[in-house]
Amino acid sequence: MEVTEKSGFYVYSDVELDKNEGIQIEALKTASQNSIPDPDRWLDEETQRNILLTSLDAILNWARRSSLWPVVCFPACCAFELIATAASRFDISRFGMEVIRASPRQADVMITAGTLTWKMAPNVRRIYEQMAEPKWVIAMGACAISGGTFAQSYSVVPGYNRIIPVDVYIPGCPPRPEALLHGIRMLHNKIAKQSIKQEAGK
Amino acid sequence: MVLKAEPFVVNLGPVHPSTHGVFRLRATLDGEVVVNIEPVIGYLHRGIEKLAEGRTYTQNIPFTDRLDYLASMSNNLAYCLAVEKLAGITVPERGDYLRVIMAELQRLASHLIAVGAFLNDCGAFMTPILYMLREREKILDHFEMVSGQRLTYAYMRIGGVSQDIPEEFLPALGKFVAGMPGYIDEYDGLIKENEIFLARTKGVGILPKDLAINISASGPVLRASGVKWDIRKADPYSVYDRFEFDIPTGTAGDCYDRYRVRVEEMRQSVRILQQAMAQIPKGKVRTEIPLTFRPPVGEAYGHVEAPKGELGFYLVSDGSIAPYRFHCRAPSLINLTALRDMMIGWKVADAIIIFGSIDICMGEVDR
Amino acid sequence: MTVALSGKEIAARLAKQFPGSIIEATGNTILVKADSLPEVAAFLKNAPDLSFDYLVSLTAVDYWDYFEVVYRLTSIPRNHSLVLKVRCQGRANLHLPSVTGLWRGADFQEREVYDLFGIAFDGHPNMKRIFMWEGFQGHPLRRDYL
Amino acid sequence: MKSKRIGLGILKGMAITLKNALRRPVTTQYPEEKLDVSRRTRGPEFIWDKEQCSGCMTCMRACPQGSIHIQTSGPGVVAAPCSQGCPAGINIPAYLRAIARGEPEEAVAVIREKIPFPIVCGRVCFHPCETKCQRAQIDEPVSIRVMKRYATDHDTGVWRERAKAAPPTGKKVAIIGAGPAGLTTAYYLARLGHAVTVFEALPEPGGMMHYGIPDYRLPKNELKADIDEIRALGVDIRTNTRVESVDKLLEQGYDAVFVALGAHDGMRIGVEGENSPGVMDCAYFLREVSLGKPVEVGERVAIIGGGNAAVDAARTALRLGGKKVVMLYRRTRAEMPANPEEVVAALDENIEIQFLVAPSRISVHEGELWLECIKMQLGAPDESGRRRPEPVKGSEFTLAFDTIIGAIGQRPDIPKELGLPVGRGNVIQAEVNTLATTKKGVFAGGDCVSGPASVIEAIAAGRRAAKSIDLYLGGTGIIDEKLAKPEAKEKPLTRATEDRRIHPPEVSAAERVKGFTEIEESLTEEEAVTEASRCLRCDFAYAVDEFLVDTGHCIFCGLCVESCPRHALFLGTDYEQAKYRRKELVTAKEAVTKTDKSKPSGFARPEVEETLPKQTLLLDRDKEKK
Repeated sequence: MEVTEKSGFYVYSDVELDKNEGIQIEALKTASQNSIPDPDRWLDEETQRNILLTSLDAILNWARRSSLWPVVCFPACCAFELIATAASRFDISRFGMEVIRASPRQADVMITAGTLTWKMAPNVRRIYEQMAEPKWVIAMGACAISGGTFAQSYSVVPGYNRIIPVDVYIPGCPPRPEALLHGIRMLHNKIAKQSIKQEAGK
Repeated sequence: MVLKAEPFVVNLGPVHPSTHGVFRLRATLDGEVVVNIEPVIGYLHRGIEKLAEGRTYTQNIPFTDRLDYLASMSNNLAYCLAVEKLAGITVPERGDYLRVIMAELQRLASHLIAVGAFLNDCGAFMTPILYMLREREKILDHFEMVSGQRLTYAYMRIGGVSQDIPEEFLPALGKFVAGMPGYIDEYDGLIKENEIFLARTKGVGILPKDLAINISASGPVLRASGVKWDIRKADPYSVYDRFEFDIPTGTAGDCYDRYRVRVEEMRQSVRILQQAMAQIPKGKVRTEIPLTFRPPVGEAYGHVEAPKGELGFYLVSDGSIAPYRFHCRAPSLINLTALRDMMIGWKVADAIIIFGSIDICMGEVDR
Repeated sequence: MTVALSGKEIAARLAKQFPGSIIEATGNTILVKADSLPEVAAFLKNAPDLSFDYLVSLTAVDYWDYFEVVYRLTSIPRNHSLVLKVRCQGRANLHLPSVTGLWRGADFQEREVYDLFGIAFDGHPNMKRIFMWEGFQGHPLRRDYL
Repeated sequence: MKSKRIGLGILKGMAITLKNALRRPVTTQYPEEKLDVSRRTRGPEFIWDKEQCSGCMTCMRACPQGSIHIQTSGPGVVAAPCSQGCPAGINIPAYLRAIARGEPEEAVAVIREKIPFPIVCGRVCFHPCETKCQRAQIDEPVSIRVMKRYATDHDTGVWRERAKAAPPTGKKVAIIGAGPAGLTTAYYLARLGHAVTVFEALPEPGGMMHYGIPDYRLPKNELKADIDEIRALGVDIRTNTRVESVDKLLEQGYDAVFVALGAHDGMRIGVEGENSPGVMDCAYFLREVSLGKPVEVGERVAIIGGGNAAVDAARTALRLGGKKVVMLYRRTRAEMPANPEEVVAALDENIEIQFLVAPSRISVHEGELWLECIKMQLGAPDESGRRRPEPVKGSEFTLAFDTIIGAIGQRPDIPKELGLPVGRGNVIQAEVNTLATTKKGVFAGGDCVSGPASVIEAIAAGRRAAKSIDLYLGGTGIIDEKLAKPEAKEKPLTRATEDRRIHPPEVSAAERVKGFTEIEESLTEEEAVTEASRCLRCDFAYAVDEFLVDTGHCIFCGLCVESCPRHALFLGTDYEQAKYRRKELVTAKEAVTKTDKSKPSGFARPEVEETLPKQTLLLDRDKEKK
């Protein structure tokens, strides 16, 4: 790579970088023609539960759901409702969620606040993969559920669940903060039903 | 002794807390100094211009909400002005006043976020923006009162606004407008003479006057460089010619000037709001036009002074119910052209501040 | 109030200066030949009584037979405006001269037109896709792109 | 906890600790924390009013997302707003369609399914249906009453062949009063096979239809035609027979008694000198005129009151030789209870109406009556919602008249010896739905229960009475019958161009005051067909079974709500009702995946564009809400 001094205008980096990015995007686009089924094994009520494990589950799930840390994934409009939710009026910290992490390795939940384009998709996929297990995804807003108003567009991913498995869907464009809080409470309920055995069998 | 360092490339974004969305900055650094940058955008390119060609004129109003989602009302206004120009529709006087009230409230809300996020980038993490959001919530309550939504209002219609304001709106707005100058003074008093803030913003990211015009910058970025150019005065639309207000301009064109211009614009917005509330007449709020209508063949360009700069819609009609071409002149995208000239030679930490001072909205950059 | 200059008057002046450069003039619009775009644009920018120093917007429209690139010019000191149009016949391998040398504000907008319409601007320092990724097939804003 | 079963003390203790630890702080209890949400909030739920929805699909057209899905199941399931507005529940769109097809006899059959007085209603009904007509949202309501009149004018009696007579049940029913309520009950009970006897104190049957409505609105022979149909069923109408006691009737072997005495007792004006000669009450006046008795009316006549009876009295007085007829009303025209059409007709006939005037004293001076009046002004609204008039001090004035007719209201005249409980306003107390009184086997309905009302309301009361009496006598209580032939499938009218309603031709004001000939004339066939075709066919509108909004696609822009011509759609504001139906959303999303991407969404596609109406009216809904 060659970089000249400050004097010269219009010095641009190698086009190879862009090409590689393009190849990645195309590969992901071809690979995600179908939506990923939701991880809803938790819906199956009362699998063979060991009593001891049940108690352990209760402790673990309580701990997990009481301090969910979201990762930064703010592509578009919904981000500002998420920020409003985090701010004083709605105060997401009542749910132990005020620490919005810039690093995916320290986060448990991804709140997908905004439209996802194919160009952005590999990055979101990568962030999700970098998150440590157990991890959850809340699809916030119409764009996250189905592509919303841009579903017909040439560059928009019709729903985050093409890329990553989604746990809770919140309709709205954008959802009001109250709706987001409701969705978070739903996720809490979901986590409360999870079992350590299922995770082991994943 | 001078340590010779190898230049290396750092990717900032597209997911980064200080990039205001999905913006990517491919920066080449020499040590800590930025020697070259290349903005990479398109991570939020949703193809609105293409989609808009497949929907009727009225159905496109929700799209304009989502362009600059921090200033939906201004976007609605610009689009409706363009369509009205195209089809020759007039707006009742009360409708015009309501539009001005909404646009100015929206400018307040947008500048609050701009200033708050800018301070966030300066390192004042979270605290200032929480105060700004406090006032923004009050403005959103007013919008909710008239339109029912908090962010994407779709309040304006071609020929006016969708519905009249409820009775409690004007008293509530009066209360807010009376309190707002106090809040602005509060922030400004805390920030404008803060030693750290001055050290980090004064003289940083200077955009000279000639360059600002040459790169077609607009809005506070252009005015901070000393150009007295505001569409509300230069080419008055709606009923802006009936209000008294000043155009603040900067002298140096640095980050500090851009901050000062925004704060002063907020004060001017409050002035306009006070006058509009005093003058607002009674009557109809919209000219009734059919839900699907066909403007004559032709083209029109309607523009407004949005919080981020000159926002224009260029519409071409082929006489059908949907626009033939729907182009949005997005201020954020064009203001970004200046980024390179402002950033090179500064350190990485300054680059973030310079970027924050432009105040972009990715929804508008990428469309 | 921004004065919309009469296209006919400007066109008459331009025709004197650069014979054969103007195709037609209506309203506040002048339609210029693609070859003579650089000199016409330079004249409009530098003539002291015109001084169009501000390029408001640059975009293109697909009319099936030809593409029309629209330059919207404004003069900040004089507060008047003019619309400049250039046509680009055909649908493949399209080229136009760039105006980034005159107005650097055209930088991203020309890239946008290249990306979405496929009109390449000669003389642009960095003519590559801006919104879509490298390797994307087609130009989405063309009317025949579905 | 389950640890009990294990029986380990340590686990038990742990469980208790856990239980306490798991107890959530109160603040996290969403949605108990309620924020002040504006009333215009576009919430996450759609409220869809099935009754109002006509399946016109305007919302689908307005939706930029294409996220509204309407599932329809054939036409004709929804009750149209006009039918709901009709107290008797006539299937109005059906008979309008019959007229539009050019089959007025079928129209009569449809009307006859619900009321036995089509001719009367075609002339004097106050058409509550027309106020509900959805066509008013576009231009003007359909002239439903006039259509009924047109149908009866061209009746061929087809319905008679389709009517089925029930076998005699051997039960006897006595009905007191041959007014609209009594005769309706008699008609339906006779149809069900009961032996019905109607007792009428006055010489002619018809009650207020005969004695309260002047000839120029309802000619007597037309009324007779309707009553003759009832007589033809074998109903025994005994006129000039006053019933002394209900108990006696029951002793005579009647299984049930229906009391429908009506409200014939005119209320007194209540001012000094009201017993002077030349002062009379309206009910008496109209009855005497109907009986053909000579009633002396002077040249200057004052009518006190602003109801329908007052207008009738004024117009009758005019025809009996009154030169200057003045109506005095203590409120303004907006509060006048009279039918606006009647008021207009009265004004056309040069009847003067003085508003905000109340009488205070009547005195006789050299053969003329001096009416002392006082000016009124409107004060605060009373419990009926109308603004209460208050006298203006020092504004007294005196007018001279030859005749004064008090028309401030009527009330039932219930003889004590009848032996029925009488409540406030001198009305008989009966149960609202069954119309049963406290006395076993005795029912009461019509004006004598509700107070003075309209013909159609009396008919509705008669229908209710017939149902409950039949049930009481051991029948099924089903009085409806199918008289019209089934209709072919049709579509609702979704495209309507602006059009005015047709007014029937009338005799000119100068001509009609000369006598009691009927004012209104019948329509021509062409006019009737045009008018009937204006009906939007709200009942036929696609019966929408399910209204689905794909909330996964919806952007809550509110265009559907704004475009709905019937206000059948709202965006909900109740967050506690908000549903985040995960499973359903996932399914909806699968459908999205299958969307044909080559077609852009919305309706600007050329093939769909053709189906769009040229003109869709936007409604100023705020005006309506106020």
